[in-house]
Amino acid sequence: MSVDLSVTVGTLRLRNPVMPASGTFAEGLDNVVDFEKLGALVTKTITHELRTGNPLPRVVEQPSGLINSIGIPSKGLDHFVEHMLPLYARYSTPLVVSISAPTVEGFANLARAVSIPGVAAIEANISCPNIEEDGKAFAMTPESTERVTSALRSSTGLPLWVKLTPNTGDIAAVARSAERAGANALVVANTILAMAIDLKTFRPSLGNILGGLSGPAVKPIILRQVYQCAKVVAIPVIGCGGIATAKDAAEFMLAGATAVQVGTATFIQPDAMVRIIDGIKQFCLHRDIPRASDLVGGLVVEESDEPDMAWMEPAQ
Amino acid sequence: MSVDLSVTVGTLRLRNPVMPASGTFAEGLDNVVDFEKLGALVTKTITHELRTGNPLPRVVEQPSGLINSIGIPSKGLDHFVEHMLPLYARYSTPLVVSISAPTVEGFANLARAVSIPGVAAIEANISCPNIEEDGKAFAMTPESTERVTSALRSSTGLPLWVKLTPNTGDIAAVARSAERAGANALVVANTILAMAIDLKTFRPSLGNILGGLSGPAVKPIILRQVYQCAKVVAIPVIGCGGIATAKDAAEFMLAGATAVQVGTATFIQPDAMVRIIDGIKQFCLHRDIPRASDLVGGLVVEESDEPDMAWMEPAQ
Amino acid sequence: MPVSIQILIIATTVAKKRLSLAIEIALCKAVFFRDGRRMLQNLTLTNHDAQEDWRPTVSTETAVVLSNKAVNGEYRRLVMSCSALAASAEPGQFFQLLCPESAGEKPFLRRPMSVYGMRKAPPEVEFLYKVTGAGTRGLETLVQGDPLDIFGPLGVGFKLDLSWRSIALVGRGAGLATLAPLASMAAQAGIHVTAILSARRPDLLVSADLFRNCGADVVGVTDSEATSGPANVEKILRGLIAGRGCDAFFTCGSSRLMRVLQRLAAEFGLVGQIAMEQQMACGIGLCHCCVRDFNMNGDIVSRRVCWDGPVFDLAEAMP
Amino acid sequence: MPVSIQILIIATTVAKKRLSLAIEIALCKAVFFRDGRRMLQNLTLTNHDAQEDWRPTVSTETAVVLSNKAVNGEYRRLVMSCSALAASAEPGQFFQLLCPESAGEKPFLRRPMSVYGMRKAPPEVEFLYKVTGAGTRGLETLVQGDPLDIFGPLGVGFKLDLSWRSIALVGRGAGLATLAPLASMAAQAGIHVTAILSARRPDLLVSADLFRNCGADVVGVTDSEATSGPANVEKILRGLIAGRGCDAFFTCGSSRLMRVLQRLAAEFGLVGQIAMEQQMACGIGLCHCCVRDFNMNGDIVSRRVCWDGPVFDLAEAMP
Ligand SMILES: Cc1cc2nc3c(=O)[nH]c(=O)nc-3n(C[C@H](O)[C@H](O)[C@H](O)COP(=O)(O)OP(=O)(O)OC[C@H]3O[C@@H](n4cnc5c(N)ncnc54)[C@H](O)[C@@H]3O)c2cc1C
Ligand SMILES: Cc1cc2nc3c(=O)[nH]c(=O)nc-3n(C[C@H](O)[C@H](O)[C@H](O)COP(=O)(O)OP(=O)(O)OC[C@H]3O[C@@H](n4cnc5c(N)ncnc54)[C@H](O)[C@@H]3O)c2cc1C
Ligand SMILES: Cc1cc2nc3c(=O)[nH]c(=O)nc-3n(C[C@H](O)[C@H](O)[C@H](O)COP(=O)(O)O)c2cc1C
Ligand SMILES: Cc1cc2nc3c(=O)[nH]c(=O)nc-3n(C[C@H](O)[C@H](O)[C@H](O)COP(=O)(O)O)c2cc1C
Ligand code: FES
Ligand code: FES
Repeated sequence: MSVDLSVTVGTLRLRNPVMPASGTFAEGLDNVVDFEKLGALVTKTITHELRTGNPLPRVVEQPSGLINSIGIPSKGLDHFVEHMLPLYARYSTPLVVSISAPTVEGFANLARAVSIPGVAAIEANISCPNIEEDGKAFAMTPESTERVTSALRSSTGLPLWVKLTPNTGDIAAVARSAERAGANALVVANTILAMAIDLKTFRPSLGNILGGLSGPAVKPIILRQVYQCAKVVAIPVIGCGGIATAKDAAEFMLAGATAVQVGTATFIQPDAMVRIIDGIKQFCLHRDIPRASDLVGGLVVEESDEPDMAWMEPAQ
Repeated sequence: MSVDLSVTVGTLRLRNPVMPASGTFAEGLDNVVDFEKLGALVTKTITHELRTGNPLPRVVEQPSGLINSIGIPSKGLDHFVEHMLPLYARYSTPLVVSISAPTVEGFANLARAVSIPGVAAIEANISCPNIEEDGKAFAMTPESTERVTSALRSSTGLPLWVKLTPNTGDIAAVARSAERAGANALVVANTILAMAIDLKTFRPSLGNILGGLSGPAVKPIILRQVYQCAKVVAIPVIGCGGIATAKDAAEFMLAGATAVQVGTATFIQPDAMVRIIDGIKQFCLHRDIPRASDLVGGLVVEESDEPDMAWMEPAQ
Repeated sequence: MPVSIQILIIATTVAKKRLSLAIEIALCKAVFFRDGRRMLQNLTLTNHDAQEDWRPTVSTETAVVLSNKAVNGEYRRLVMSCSALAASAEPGQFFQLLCPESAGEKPFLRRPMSVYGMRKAPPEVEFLYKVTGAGTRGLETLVQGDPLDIFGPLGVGFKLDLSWRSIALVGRGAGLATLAPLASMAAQAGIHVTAILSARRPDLLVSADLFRNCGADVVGVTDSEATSGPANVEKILRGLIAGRGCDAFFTCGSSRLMRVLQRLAAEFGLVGQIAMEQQMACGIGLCHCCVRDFNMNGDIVSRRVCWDGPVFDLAEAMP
Repeated sequence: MPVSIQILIIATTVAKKRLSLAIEIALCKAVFFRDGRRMLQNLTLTNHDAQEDWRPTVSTETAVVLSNKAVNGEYRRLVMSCSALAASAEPGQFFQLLCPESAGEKPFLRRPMSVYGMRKAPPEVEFLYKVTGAGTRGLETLVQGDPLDIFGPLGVGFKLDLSWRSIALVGRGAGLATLAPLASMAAQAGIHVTAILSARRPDLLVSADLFRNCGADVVGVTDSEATSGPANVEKILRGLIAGRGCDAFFTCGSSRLMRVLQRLAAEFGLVGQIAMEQQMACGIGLCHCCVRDFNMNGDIVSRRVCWDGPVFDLAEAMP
């Protein structure tokens, strides 16, 4: 038996469901991973202007995880178009450009500006602060998610992926609003706001005080959010959070993810994405599953499994 | 030098800042831990009626963490008053009773019923679903937190601790509303909603589908929430989430916690609480800190550390 | 402290004071009540009144591996040097083992394992385990001299009535590990043991010699020989009851066999004890993840396997 | 594949085609451009056009420990048997080591370590490390035959201009590990080395013999002898420049010494290279956690130590 690994994310057909998470991928990885083997390539989030990112230290390790406060150092739009885009033109693998801006209009303008040949899709990182709403991230509420997604939708003809934040209290509602406003796929999710303290200095371990937690530690939380989102939207969900092995990827797909992004795992095993792709193939082979896409939403939930709403844990 | 480990939580003076987290403590632990050494004792959440808890399996392990969907099996109020309370009367360590109910009135009634000799404080586990609001946990919004806390406040003269959920999008706002409504302390926080899938059966690993993540994996997230809450309230914050070592406890205290609760760590090291108490003493001794309470809120944050709001990570 | 005499006090209602006294006199570490643990807890708490003499009754310690060898294609035997408290474990009790990482997998929870053997001097405790997942794969990596964090003895073990003359032990799989030390306890008490050991193949009947060395009559039944079916086991037991006679049943490891025993026990008015398994987190009654339903005189009651058991009244057990 | 000749191509603007050709002819694995990595990247990408022949140029592999011994009270030397690709590391390059767990601490990230030595046949790579935290405590536990997951060679190493006659290596602490293989590379290229090694005490001057065996003049300066101050190092260097002469400075491990070298380099119009450290997560340019500021002709530019370095132009480095 051979396994068909391809999946379809909106109008985009990917040769397999595995791609990097924004901010954990750059051209240097081609020293270790054959980019032609990946499902897609996803850039670090770019902004319109040049930005320097956050103060150091920018990472601190935790049990089974990493907190980062890299921020978005960006060489700006022009540098991206002139210098980065041509690099990726050499690959047949679709390029997804992650963008961010502090205002709705900024987002729309940037989306328009990157809607150019060589870009296969736009991933809007709306987990960034909205300066028009007191710095609260767009993706924290259904309302601002809907506003920014609508503006993005009317500014680009490219497939539009919207990347949500896990820090909201109701990610399913945010997911629905993004779908309603025209997103073609959701990326669930960005990092979880976290903190660590240096006991030698009694100061925050990160220059920015707060950072975002990623890696295996967050997997059970993000898996739950993928499940919650996939249940309420018809557009594809791309799972992202703590995926380090093919088994993790399979769990995300069963929970409803059409594809997965791998971030922190690449720092630990630089060829993690390739191992995951091979592993998904083996996983399907061993179970006589002809297409990786057959896994999507394959979770078996019986009536009796449905939580007793009135007393569900861990809403103890 | 000797170290004064005692801390004051509202009107309650504790011999040290370490106590069990609700649901991870019962009388059997006295086989391993001398209860007279602990700062306080905290019961498993009780309900008014007899309840059976959730379907099995109820736990599944994760990298550096545990997901549980125990629910609240409870033998009910009467059993508690008749059989459990007398057991704890033998200890000088203050007993904190954790309570839960599906309605505001149910909470108030239960608080009144347990306001009896032998109970030193009430911990209201408001991370449980409010059936008057579609099953959304009380602690998800400032409004329902305020409502239930007010009702609790007027129904008991005992110190009232309110235990928050980490699943809300704005825990600082919830913390403020609990304080406004008369809480004497906040417990931050309960478990984080999570999920795992059994790849042998393609079914959820937990009988309840969803469960709550606890253990070291959640520590950086809950530490951040303790920091956010302690910044905005004047009442004591009790940190709870992933604390396994004295260093973890010290981080929580520096971030603003007056005391800490230890849950999952006890499953891994049954005498974890005693080790943590001894460790806090050593920690203070080595640094010439005369009182453990001097650690509280001792985090050093300089102006330049304040995050650049407009671009703060991980709200990338 | 280590006491080897085991006494069964059949007492449904005993004034607490008197009971406490009786226990002190008998120097008995663990007692078995029809109505569960409550009285035992009260007793423990009474002792607490004098706080100065609080002492742990369950040990959490770093024991040292003496050996860790395969006994057949499926099972490995792990012998640990430990404290006297840990070595005071009774048959049917268990430990929670903090299994080491193996091949990058770090088991987060401890793993429950029945005591397979214990020795007082020098204090040792033994386990017999089957490698099935991350935790037991970690155990497999241990070599002589390695440390292993063990927590126990835990739970309520088997209890013998000294008036019994003959008992039947019926086990399968890892259940044989749990029953094995009961055979030597019975031998010490002068009670004859008939051990019906069930396995997939004859070569997997691990502890047969151990049972035999305790003077037990051993009957091996296997799937490969088609002798392990409930009907055949029932036939063997009926033969035992009709012949030598049998005062009590002890079982572990198969709910099919449990049902056979429950039926026969009801028919002949025999008592019985069963050691049950359930996934555990804390192992000491805190978390309620290990509950099973029991039929207590018609009421279905949820009880914690780690705390109320793992040994339960056979009649109350449900599959 | 393994090529030991190192060629410095000073080329600020070279037509890409020609460059690519030049490189193929020279069989040169790594080139050093004044304007950083961009051309090298383009080059790599050009090779990609023919997808069939994609090959990793950085190895992620399980190497095997040959030895792991203390060399003095502070440093340990770890020798690994590895692939030819890993053994092709150049002086100044580094590896990201996936350090094992020790005493229950599991380091989550890899740890960067400079190559301290390399051999082609059989392929080996060496590290010299100081135990400071969880990761290096994990390294300390390794014994012969143990596997260790290594990722490298990474980053831009030191480059030598074959026209140079004499160079000065100035290092302190772990910086000595980084500079050591440069001494033998210079020896092979017929360039004389003066090594000024700084440490707290004479017994901590670990690699002095290694430098001497490569024919280097070694000057040890130490805190305990009060010879390690900037003034004394400056005096020694002025002596060298005035005497034998010096074409370039190489340094690692001390920003105080860096400033001395920068001042002298400017005064005498000398070039220099510095290996820098910064906390790393990915090690290959993905995450931007390892940035430092550099002074590029007056502009303060943030660059990734793992990718744009760890070896940088001395004149551009900032403390
Ligand atoms: C009281 C008691 C005594 C036991 N005694 C023995 C014994 O003497 N010898 C022996 O080989 N096995 C025994 N078991 C079963 C043993 O605990 C499991 O085989 C072991 O936990 C499997 O862990 P793992 O990580 O290798 O497997 P995994 O399948 O990876 O374990 C995953 C999770 O499931 C739990 N689990 C898996 N199987 C069982 C099981 N059968 N019972 C309870 N939890 C399980 C694990 O503890 C862990 O939490 C006993 C179980 C209990 C409850
Ligand atoms: C390019 C490069 C080459 C290096 N070469 C050597 C060498 O040859 N020999 C040697 O002994 N050391 C070297 N170091 C330093 C070495 O990486 C650290 O000593 C090591 O990471 C400490 O890890 P730890 O877990 O033991 O300490 P911890 O202090 O527990 O580490 C905590 C975190 O800080 C990071 N960190 C701590 N110290 C340093 C440091 N000095 N530089 C960068 N990150 C650090 C760790 O990587 C980890 O992420 C080098 C560093 C870099 C960047
Ligand atoms: C170092 C680092 C930088 C990141 N930068 C970005 C970014 O620029 N844009 C973005 O949308 N997400 C960014 N993320 C978040 C990841 O894309 C991903 O959502 C998150 O790390 C969870 O996945 P993981 O657990 O597989 O790493 C970053 C994560 C890390 C660890
Ligand atoms: C098995 C289990 C049962 C729990 N039961 C309760 C409960 O009844 N009431 C409650 O408020 N919290 C309950 N919790 C949450 C804990 O009190 C605590 O908030 C959480 O586990 C985080 O702390 P930890 O990481 O130290 O375990 C439970 C947690 C676990 C693991
Ligand atoms: S395992 Fe925790 S109560 Fe039994
Ligand atoms: S360590 Fe990731 S960019 Fe340098």
